[in-house]
Amino acid sequence: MVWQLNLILLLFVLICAIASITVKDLLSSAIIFGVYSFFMCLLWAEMGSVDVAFTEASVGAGVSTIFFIVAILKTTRRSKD
Amino acid sequence: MKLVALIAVCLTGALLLYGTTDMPNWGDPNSPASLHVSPRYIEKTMEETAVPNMVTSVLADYRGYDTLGETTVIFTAAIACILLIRRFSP
Amino acid sequence: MDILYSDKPMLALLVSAVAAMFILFTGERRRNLREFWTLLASVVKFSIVASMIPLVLKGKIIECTLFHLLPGVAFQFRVDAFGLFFATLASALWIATSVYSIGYMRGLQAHSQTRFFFCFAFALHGALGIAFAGNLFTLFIFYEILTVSTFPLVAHKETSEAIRGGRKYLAYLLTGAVLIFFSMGVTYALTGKLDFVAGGFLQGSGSDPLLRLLFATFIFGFGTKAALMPLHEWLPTAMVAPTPVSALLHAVAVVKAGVFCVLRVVLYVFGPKLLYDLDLWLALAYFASFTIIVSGMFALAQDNLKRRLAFSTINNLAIIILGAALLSPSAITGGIFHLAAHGFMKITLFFVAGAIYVKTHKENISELDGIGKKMPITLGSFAIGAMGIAGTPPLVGFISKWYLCLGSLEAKEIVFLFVLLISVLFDIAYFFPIVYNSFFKKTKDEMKSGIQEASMFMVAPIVLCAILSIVLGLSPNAFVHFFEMASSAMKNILGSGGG
Amino acid sequence: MEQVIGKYNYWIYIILMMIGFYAMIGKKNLVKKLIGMNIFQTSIILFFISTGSKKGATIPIVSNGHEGIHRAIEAFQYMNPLPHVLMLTAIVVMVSTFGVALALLLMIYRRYQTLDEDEILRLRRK
Amino acid sequence: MTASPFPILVIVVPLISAFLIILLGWLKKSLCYPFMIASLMATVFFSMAILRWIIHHGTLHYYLGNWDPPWGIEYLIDPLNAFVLVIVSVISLLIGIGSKPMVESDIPRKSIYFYCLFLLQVTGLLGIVVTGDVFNLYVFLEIASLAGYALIAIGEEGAPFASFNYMIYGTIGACFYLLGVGYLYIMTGSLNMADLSKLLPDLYASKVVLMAFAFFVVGVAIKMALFPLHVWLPDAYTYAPSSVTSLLAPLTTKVGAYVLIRIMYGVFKPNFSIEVIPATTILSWMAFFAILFGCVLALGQRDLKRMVAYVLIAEIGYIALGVGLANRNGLLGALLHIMNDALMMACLFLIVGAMTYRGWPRQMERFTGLHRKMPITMAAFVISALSVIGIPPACGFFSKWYLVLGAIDAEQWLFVAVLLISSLLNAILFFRVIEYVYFEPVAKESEVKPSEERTKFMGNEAPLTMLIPIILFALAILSVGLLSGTIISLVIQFALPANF
Amino acid sequence: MISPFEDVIIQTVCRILIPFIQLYGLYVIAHGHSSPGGGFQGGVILGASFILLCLSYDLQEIKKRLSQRANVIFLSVGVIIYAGIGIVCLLLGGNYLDYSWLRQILPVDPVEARSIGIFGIEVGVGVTVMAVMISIFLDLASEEEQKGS
Repeated sequence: MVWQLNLILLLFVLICAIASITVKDLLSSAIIFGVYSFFMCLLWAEMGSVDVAFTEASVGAGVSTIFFIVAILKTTRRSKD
Repeated sequence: MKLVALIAVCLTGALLLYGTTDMPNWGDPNSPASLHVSPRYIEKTMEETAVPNMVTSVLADYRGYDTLGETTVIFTAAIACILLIRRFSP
Repeated sequence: MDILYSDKPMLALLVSAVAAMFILFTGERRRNLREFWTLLASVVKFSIVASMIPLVLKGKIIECTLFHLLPGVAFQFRVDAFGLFFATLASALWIATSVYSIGYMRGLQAHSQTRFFFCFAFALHGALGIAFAGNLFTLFIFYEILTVSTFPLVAHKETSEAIRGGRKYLAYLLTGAVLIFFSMGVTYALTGKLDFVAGGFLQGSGSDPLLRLLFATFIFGFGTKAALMPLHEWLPTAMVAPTPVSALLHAVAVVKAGVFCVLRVVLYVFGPKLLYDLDLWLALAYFASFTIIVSGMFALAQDNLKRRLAFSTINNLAIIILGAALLSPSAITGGIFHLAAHGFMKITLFFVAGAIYVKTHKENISELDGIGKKMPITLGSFAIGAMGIAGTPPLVGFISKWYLCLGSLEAKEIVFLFVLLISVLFDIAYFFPIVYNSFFKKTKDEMKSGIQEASMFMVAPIVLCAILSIVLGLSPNAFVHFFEMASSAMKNILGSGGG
Repeated sequence: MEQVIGKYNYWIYIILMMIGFYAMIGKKNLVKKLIGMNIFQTSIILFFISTGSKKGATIPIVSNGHEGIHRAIEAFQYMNPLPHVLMLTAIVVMVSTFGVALALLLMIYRRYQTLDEDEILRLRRK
Repeated sequence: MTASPFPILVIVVPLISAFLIILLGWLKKSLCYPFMIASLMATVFFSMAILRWIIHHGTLHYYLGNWDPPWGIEYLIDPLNAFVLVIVSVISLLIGIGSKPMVESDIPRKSIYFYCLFLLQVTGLLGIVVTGDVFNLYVFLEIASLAGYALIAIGEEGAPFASFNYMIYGTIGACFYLLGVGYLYIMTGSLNMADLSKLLPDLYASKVVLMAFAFFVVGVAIKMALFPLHVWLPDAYTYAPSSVTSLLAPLTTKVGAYVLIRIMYGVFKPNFSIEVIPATTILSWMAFFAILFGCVLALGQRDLKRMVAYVLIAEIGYIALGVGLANRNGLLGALLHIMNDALMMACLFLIVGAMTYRGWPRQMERFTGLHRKMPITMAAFVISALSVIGIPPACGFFSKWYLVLGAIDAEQWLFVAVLLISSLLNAILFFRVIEYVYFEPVAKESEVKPSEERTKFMGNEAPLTMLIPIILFALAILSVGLLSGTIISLVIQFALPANF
Repeated sequence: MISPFEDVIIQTVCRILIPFIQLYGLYVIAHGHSSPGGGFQGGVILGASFILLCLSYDLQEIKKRLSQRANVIFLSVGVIIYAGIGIVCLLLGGNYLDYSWLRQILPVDPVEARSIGIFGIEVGVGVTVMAVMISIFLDLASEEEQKGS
């Protein structure tokens, strides 16, 4: 609950969010999204909700990134926007 | 389309920001959310369920039915994926 | 007034619905059986209806409540003199029509006869339901049943012209139904009830402009079915239907049901007193007179026999409404009685038109020169019917017109007397040439060979109806006491409405 | 300043949510829409977690729980566990939706060989 | 009063059956269908039992895990829930019966999973209806939605994309709902509906509560496809397999309508929705446009299924209009229309399903001669079409009657007009189809390739498992209309929110 | 795409690592009472260990260890455990999911029974989530291979 740390993490999250929807390459977009999840998880841990942070770490940053990458490999990396 | 989306987003965002002015401050120990229902979970968890982790006790006992629903959701997702993309060898 | 609880009205209704089901399941293959159902149902129905006449003439009201539809509104049948009058007329003419339609359909070897007889039975179901309905809501239910079940009959030929006719029919009638729906809603919102009360129940329930508007929507709504003049357009177009259907449409069920509903609304919802207070009776009377005169002119211009008959129907229906609008005892009696009188006469005329079509496939008046020599019985009946409509004394049409004229004098509105007389002139003008030409002009070459009287199935109803219109003219209370019922209905309305 | 420190968390969640919302309705690529959807959902989770935090409180696990020291537990000592529980459920819902969405993406790609909305619409109109 | 275990059984029986059906399919595949039907029948039985109980004893509470509300989750069943519950369970049973032929022919290998998802979908819908906890509602909403996305996507050509779009919109809707829950939570600290409705009146001035209300309404409106937010519906319901459409189309939208009523008049008090903010006015204008838009766009469709989907949008408009009128008659009409429209839409979509099953194209120009091949199905079609148009004695008329009365009471003549006009538009829509089916246009006969294609369509009447539900629906449409007075006096008048 | 690639280092490391990951997953499930974690997180970790297995080897490897059919069984067994405990409580006379009624079949007091009941459902959740993760991954990853054959 240190608001300075909190703010920095929030800014990172914002940057990652914007990056992941603007990057043209879907694979990097997926990876950035994984990073986004990871920062989110840190943020939540910082706010004191350890269980949610744990879950987000294993699901958001872990499994769903893998799913995402697999799906993108199965389909296409190209994107117009 | 993108312009429309942008306008819609800005409108919604402005509306939301307007709504925050009445919210209790972040981390306020006296916000209604901390005063109404949750104290019982914190104070009685050891007495009533003997589980130190309040999240677990609420998750699995006080609101255990939600968790059944949650498990069903993920079960549904798995069945959906099987139905949609699994190919069954004849 | 005594109220008698009985299941008879419901039985009478069920007969045709059940018959329709039997017809449907008997199907195309066993034609004789199927048509037997039709005949049986019509006879049974008539006898049930007729059995109620003595009770009603004694001043009783037969009631049958099934269940509640809305708070304060039940699915209810209530047989009073007026309703029974219409029911008797409809079920009596159904017998004639079903005999005739068997002959007609077989004569033309028409397709989809099962559908035809099925819908026919259902249409009668609707008509009888309208007659017996104890409140507006029940009436509306059957009104819609009648509308929908007639649509397949109108479009029966399945040619593009027939389908267009059907569409037009539906478009007009459903629009009308929507207006009725609206006015019914307003009525319910104003008063909280919909039961018919002789003499009306709307007095003092709303502001004058609102009630005037309500009256207009009601009249325009039911007026579509009654073919009042700006709303009449579907009726001549629907002439593409097979002749029994035209007969049903014009003489028995549909338009008569429309007129019946108008009368119900005018006399049993608004009531004479309210009409007087708001001067609505005069408006309605002028409206009807307009229809009478204009439709007469239109009729003169038609060459197609059935279309000419159609405009004649519009003319006569407006006369009935005029009678009701005048609100004097004789006018109401005459108007109600004209329902029956016109029914018998007009059905004769349509039957004749159908018989001519079956035998010669001719529909235009100009092609019928000299046909009377080939089909003397048929055309003779036509002459009787035409004379009746024009109001020639010994025939049934005379009585109703006489009372209507008396009524217009009673109402002290001499204008409408002239309107009635003009209408008689029109009647003569558009029917006399047909009769004259068919008997006294030279037969055309192509007609000379092979034309003869139609089959017994068709001739018998024609002759029967023609004879009936003479008999009823000589003694208006013969058989089923039509005249007595009409006057009793009049007494109910005026007695309690204080008009 | 009080207002800013007290509320900035909500503001940022709103901004995040709007980013996600924009991606969902404005982007043409289906994968991008999906990412937007996830951002949208996580931002809501962020909001909920924010509602549960309390100044001066610790994580919602009773310390020394198993050692039999049943001191009276006061509500202000621990954070509000209820939003955490709700958000666990929401995360699961999120990942489930995500899984199904990926399955749908695969199906779409198998049919149209593209993931661009405009192109799919064009192909479908043919 | 917790003596009666029915409220939980009505959810748990289909839920457990959904899990067991997977194991059962492992043992013997052919048992799945009867098992599903049996569990749906049990559900119907339980829901009827609940309704009976409610009529005799009043509101029913069930505390899950025996935790008192607001700490635990509570099932709170009042006449409104029970009424919708019976509708949902009965219709899903009938559709379940009718789904067999389509499943066996289209996805024979995956039939187990189809039945499983079908049950989950039903469970989700039932769960939404019975629950008394706003977050629990969200969870079941998601179960229903996820199952719905998957079921839609197994349809034809365009289905996955339509389903994806639906998913995007559905997620926005669900998230808005969740956000609404969050906003209420931050202001009150409670999630229980009854508790919330006690706490909220003090907070009506707060902007946050206002926002929460807006989010609830918008989220639910997306789920029920109210007019400007309906974009996902036509595609999704057109391309989905017919048995799925006939489950989803009548039920999800109606359950959405239920949630709307519950939120607007249960969680928030009516005076908030009507007076504090003009929500009902906005809602009724949205409904106004929904009705017009749905009918007009339906006119442009040649594909029967798509046409009915647009009609559905208009029908949702009716319900929303009834809710928005916010008087006794309007709400009666809305509730009655929830039932009637569910019946009509289920029947219509099932009929379309039967037609496609027999190989008929859905283009209405090519329906000629259909009434000879499928006489009973087409008779049912006519009945349900008449009901949609609003011709008595079919049931659609009666709900329309109450809606018109409600609009008259509110003196909103424009709404009266739109209700009436939509009747006419519906008449055009459906009589057009009826003409094609029953009156073969002679001129167009030559356009249809006569020999090959016609013989290929030589399917006769629909298979018995579909025919029985169709007939039952048609009979229900006729009888429910006439019995509406009884239904209202027995159930619906108690289901109205308080103060109406 | 996930081609069988032969990398000795990765394979060996994974082979050593996977048992530990699984052990940790079990720990997380079992220790959810007093530390962060629980059925869901543990299940995800268990599932992730299998996913790691097939990332480092190939898809056939996981099918050897855990057939798709068995996976489907796991899928439903987990939720059945959960819902079944609820049903048991119902049958013992309590409300649905009221674990304190488990005392009638277990020799413990009601509060302890609640604790045990929570553990039971955590196990159920864990099993289901593990199976779901594997199942979704396999469906996403193996689609094309079977299409070819």
